Amino acid sequence: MIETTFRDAIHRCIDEEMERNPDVFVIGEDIGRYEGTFKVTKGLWPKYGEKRVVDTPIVEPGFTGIAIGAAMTGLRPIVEMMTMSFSILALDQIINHAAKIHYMTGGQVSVPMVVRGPGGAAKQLSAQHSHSLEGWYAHVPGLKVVAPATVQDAYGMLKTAVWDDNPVIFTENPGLYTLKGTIPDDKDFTVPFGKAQILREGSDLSLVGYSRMTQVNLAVAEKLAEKGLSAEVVDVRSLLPLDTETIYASVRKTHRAVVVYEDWRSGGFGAEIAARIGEDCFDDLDSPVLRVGGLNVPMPYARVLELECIPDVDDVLATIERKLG
Amino acid sequence: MIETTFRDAIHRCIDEEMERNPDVFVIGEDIGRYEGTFKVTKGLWPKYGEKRVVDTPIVEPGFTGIAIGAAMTGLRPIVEMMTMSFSILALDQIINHAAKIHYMTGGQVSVPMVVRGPGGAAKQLSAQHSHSLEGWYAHVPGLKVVAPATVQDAYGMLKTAVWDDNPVIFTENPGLYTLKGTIPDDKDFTVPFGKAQILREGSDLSLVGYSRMTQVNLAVAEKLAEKGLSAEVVDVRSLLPLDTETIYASVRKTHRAVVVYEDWRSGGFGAEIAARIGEDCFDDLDSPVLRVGGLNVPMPYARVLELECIPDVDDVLATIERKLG
Amino acid sequence: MAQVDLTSLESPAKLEEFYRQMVFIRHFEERCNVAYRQGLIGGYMHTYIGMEATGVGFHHAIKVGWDYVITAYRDHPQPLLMGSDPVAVMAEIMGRKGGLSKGKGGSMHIYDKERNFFGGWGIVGGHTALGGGLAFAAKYRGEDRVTLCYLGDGAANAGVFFETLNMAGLWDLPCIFIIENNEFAMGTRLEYHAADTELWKRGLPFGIESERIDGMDVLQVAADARRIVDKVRKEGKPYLVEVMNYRFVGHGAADNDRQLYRTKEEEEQAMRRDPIALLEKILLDRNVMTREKMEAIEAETEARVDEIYEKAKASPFPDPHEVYDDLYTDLGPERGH
Amino acid sequence: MAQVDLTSLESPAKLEEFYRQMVFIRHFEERCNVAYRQGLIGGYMHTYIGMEATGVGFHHAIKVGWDYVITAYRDHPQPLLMGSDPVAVMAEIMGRKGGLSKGKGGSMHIYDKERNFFGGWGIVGGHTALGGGLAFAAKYRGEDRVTLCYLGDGAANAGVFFETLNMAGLWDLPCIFIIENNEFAMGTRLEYHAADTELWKRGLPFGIESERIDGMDVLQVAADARRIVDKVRKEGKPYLVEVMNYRFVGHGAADNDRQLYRTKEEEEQAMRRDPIALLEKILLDRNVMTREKMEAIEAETEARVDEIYEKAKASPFPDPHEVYDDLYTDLGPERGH
Ligand SMILES: Cc1ncc(C[n+]2csc(CCOP(=O)(O)OP(=O)(O)O)c2C)c(N)n1
Ligand SMILES: Cc1ncc(C[n+]2csc(CCOP(=O)(O)OP(=O)(O)O)c2C)c(N)n1
Ligand SMILES: [Mg+2]
Ligand SMILES: [Mg+2]
Repeated sequence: MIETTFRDAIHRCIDEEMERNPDVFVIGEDIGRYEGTFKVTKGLWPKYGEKRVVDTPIVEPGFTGIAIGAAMTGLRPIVEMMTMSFSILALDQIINHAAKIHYMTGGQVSVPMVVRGPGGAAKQLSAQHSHSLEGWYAHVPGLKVVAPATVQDAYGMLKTAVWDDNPVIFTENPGLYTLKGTIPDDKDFTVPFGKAQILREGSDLSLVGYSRMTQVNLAVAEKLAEKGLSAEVVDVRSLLPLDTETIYASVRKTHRAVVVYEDWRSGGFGAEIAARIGEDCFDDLDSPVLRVGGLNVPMPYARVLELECIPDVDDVLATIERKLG
Repeated sequence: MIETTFRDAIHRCIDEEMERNPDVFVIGEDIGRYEGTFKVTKGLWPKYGEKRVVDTPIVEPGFTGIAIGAAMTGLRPIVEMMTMSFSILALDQIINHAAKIHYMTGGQVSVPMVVRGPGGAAKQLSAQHSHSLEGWYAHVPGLKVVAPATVQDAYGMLKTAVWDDNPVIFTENPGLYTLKGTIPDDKDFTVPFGKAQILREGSDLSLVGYSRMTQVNLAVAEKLAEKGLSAEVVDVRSLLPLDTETIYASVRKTHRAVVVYEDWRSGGFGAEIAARIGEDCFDDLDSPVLRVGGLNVPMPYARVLELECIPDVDDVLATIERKLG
Repeated sequence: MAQVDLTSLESPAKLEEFYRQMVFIRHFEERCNVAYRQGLIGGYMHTYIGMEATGVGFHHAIKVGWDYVITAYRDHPQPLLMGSDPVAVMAEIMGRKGGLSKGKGGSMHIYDKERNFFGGWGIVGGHTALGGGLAFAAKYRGEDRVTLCYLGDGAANAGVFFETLNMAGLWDLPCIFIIENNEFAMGTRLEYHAADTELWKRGLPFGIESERIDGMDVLQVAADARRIVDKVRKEGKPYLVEVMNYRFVGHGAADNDRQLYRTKEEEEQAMRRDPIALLEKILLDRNVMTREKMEAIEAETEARVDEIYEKAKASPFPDPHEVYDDLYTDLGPERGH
Repeated sequence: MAQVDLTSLESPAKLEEFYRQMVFIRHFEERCNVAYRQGLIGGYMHTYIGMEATGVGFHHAIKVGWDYVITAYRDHPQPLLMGSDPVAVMAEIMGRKGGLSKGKGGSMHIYDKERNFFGGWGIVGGHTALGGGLAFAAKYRGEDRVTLCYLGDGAANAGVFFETLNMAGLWDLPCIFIIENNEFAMGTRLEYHAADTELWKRGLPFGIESERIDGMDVLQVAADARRIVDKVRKEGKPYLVEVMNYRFVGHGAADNDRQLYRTKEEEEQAMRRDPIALLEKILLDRNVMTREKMEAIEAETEARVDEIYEKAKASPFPDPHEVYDDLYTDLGPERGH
């Protein structure tokens, strides 16, 4: 096992896969000479040079399109969005091109591409830089969308992403970058898509979430335990494909579910998870499926307001208290 | 009362409001000299000239941004998207600029703009031209999002949209353009946002939908009546703000709900509606909240495949039969 | 170049091939229009009638199957020229199982990966970045492939096109951006959509060699194309060429409103430079081909197109369950409504 | 213009104003940097240090409060110049209730509608279309307002900027696009992001009059700006001007890695043309101002900035419930998580 951080696990994975296969390259803004805004790609440019670590102009539609075109020929680009918020500019390329190529060509062409970067609020980056977009992406057939919450998953799921022949959206909550953890000392280690995991077993209540909210849910479970409530923490990690089986199994055991996500509450991916549980576990539920999401407002700048918006341990506890008593 | 069509009701509304207020103008591709691809703006260019009927280059980001900038000064642009599918290119302008300006400026600046156009599948326009995007938009705080299903609402809600001081997404399912109906002979007629309506009363089951799916639901209710089932048809029409009160009242009466939408099933706005019903009407439900949505695939070209994708009367009936017995 | 006898550059066999190809495209496209009117083709369909010389001229400059080609939705002629099975092309346009994309793409989304024809795209301007990416890949691998990236005059306003030009210039991507300036973007005349109607200038701020050429005389196009393709292959730098052509028909098969954006006189004027007629005149003047031979080729082509059409029509529609195929390389989608 | 004595164009009072404004911006920005390091400002914050002459020079060419001004996230100096309450500017940067946007916008999103300052935008390039829209509105209403739309060299690659240039050229929008070329887009040097580093050429394909000017000599900027603004106001056409300047500090307050993209020598070289020092030299050479006066102004400005800062700091943070305010003009959002 190797002790590392979420950030370094991602870095290590990219480095190892670039070493393994010359078709893998990284492309994005300020990722080479400047080492990346969140320093994930630090050291790659000196090692692999500008051919494989491509610093781009600030043109998300253009460089994403270039990556897609390259991927159509079999190259395996890893596109860094400086923040996922900026991927909004590239949505036409991602949604209308990358996601549809395999289908529209009747299976002739595939797009082995990863789009990765920090998604969600960092600290006071305000309205235009704090988007959680994974729910939008997970709505789009043809994409795969993952949102790891642990260091090991960051490493293993990115490996899977790099070797997937389909376009993968890989979102990294900036609040996770400094998270510590371990990864196996095995370059071939992978974590498959479409498998949720139980990070803590419990019997009274299922806390369902992904990305940083899984860490919040672990803290919530700890607090609940103090109160004598046994919460199970379901880490969804793969939004598309979605492992409903594991989620349902947990709900069938605990009979109660709370879905937690950072994105705007209304219309976020938590709605999909809640709707599915409601539809497929109806008879198993002892109480309504609750949701805890971000406030439905653009992210404000002032820290006090920003903290209001992002769901935290207290918000989840308060919702449980208020609604489940 | 005036007999007209969905298309002409929209046309009439635009014409009347342009006549009423010189600050109202329309802008978009091929809307002037060419009369619009769906001919909604036919006749406006000869009447108002190129100053107020602005033919643009094919640059959705650019002309949407220009409309937003103009709206910041108090003009009231009506932006036509040739199809809503193309608005994906303008999402950064709509989401990151229009929707956030009022909030980010602390209320100083507002954006009285309407973005309208055909949304959803027409006939064999295939993967890149058949998007239902209203669910994405309804996820975004700062926008208002409406999807009328009747001729009268098309007329009255567009009036409201034009006079709203906030950015409004107004989606017109192309399958509705030839729908016949009546509108009041009253230029001041408006239909408020945030009010769902019951288009058919019933007691056994609530069919909840918007846009063209409301028409499908009306046909479903007819069929169910033949089988002795009394379905209530709830036309949501305004997605943001959402009138949960009317929806919940119906569900509390019928104890069963089916949410129908054309968009991809997974992650569509129907998930939000279903999740809310599940959360807030838990004790009133006799069976799970069902959803009927579009198949989770890019829209295929072949008509036989396309028809598979779009939910129709039989699909709704089959779901009801299978799941509610 | 004006002084050179262009016919002398091409062998008689080549000249005949130009002719046959243009006539074939013309007939193929006309057949599509008929089928569309009969309801056997749906959706949006855009033909290449009047623009044949551009595609044919450039086709002869590339190494087919090695070089990359990408275009927008006006995409029927490319796979036909590149040797795709024309029945599979027609079947795709008709939404049949036997189509190149199994009926999933339709007229606007034709691809033939095997021949390095990469579509077939419906979002105006969007594919230009993909074209840049194809060239990026060739350069990355150190291959001497050239990419032809076709786009329309309307698409030449799209932001992503400029972004791509900048990167192509910055990174020396061996991509030829071919702006087919047919003077209209759907119902919008060039003058109403472009601040400066000389679109070739758009390469200049990026240091990209750029020029405007005549797209109606196939010999001229072929000569220019060869010069440009050879140069790009040798130097590994991008190139922008604005090709002046004209579509003789509506924007798409559903466009019955040409009178809203252009006059009959204007159309007739343009049709006086019908690329097929222009070539016929040259072939006759230089005694390369007789009128009888031409008529024979016409008849032969017509029969061939009929046969293609009938074969395509015999291909069944996809089975409903195929709606779930080919979404991912490795998984199916969730099923059901 | 090189032969004209530029000082002679400006009155001594004007010259003093230039000086005071540049010194004020410099001190204000330095105060922001200190506050940022102390944790009293968060998020992304970008100062204008080294670029003062550009903003000041153009400011004097417009009719403040009548003309429209819009820029990106490097936006502190604009409202300060336009007469916004500097305490409200600083309070916004500090996320306080008394900020121009009540603490919701922060450093990157400053607006003063009353003065026609329209922000303050964080998406690189995105606001250029809005700038086009401001000019569109002025033209639509038949007003002789001019729009100043500032953008960076990095933003000058964004697709939407080119789309906007085309429409500005096509529709004669009275917009001045001011590319502030400080040679870097965050950590990316001009040569690595622009195929041709002469960004002024980007207006040419759209028939837009375009030029490059020096942005370090405020007198030169003021003279050029006056000429350009007057011309645009008179002719009602767009203009593109590339202003060569340099930021003396990191990209944002959080950028501590300048050594990754430029050398110390290079910075020192650029700083030799510090716009404030350049003006000081002129003022001294021409006997317009004494060194003592300058020092007095410095001291006075420092005190003023201190006062502004203290007042802003005294403004409370927003109340938590304000998170729900100002989403719509007429409704509140749904509440709760
Ligand atoms: C982004 C986008 N906006 C609008 C359209 C609708 N549309 C399809 S073709 C077309 C005109 C394109 O003209 P041009 O690029 O000149 O190509 P041509 O059809 O003349 O070959 C338009 C507006 C589209 N497909 N995509
Ligand atoms: C669309 C988008 N992509 C990336 C960023 C991140 N970013 C912020 S500023 C910047 C550099 C911009 O440089 P330039 O336009 O030259 O302006 P300057 O900072 O030099 O004033 C980048 C990459 C962003 N804000 N928006
Ligand atoms: Mg054209
Ligand atoms: Mg810069």
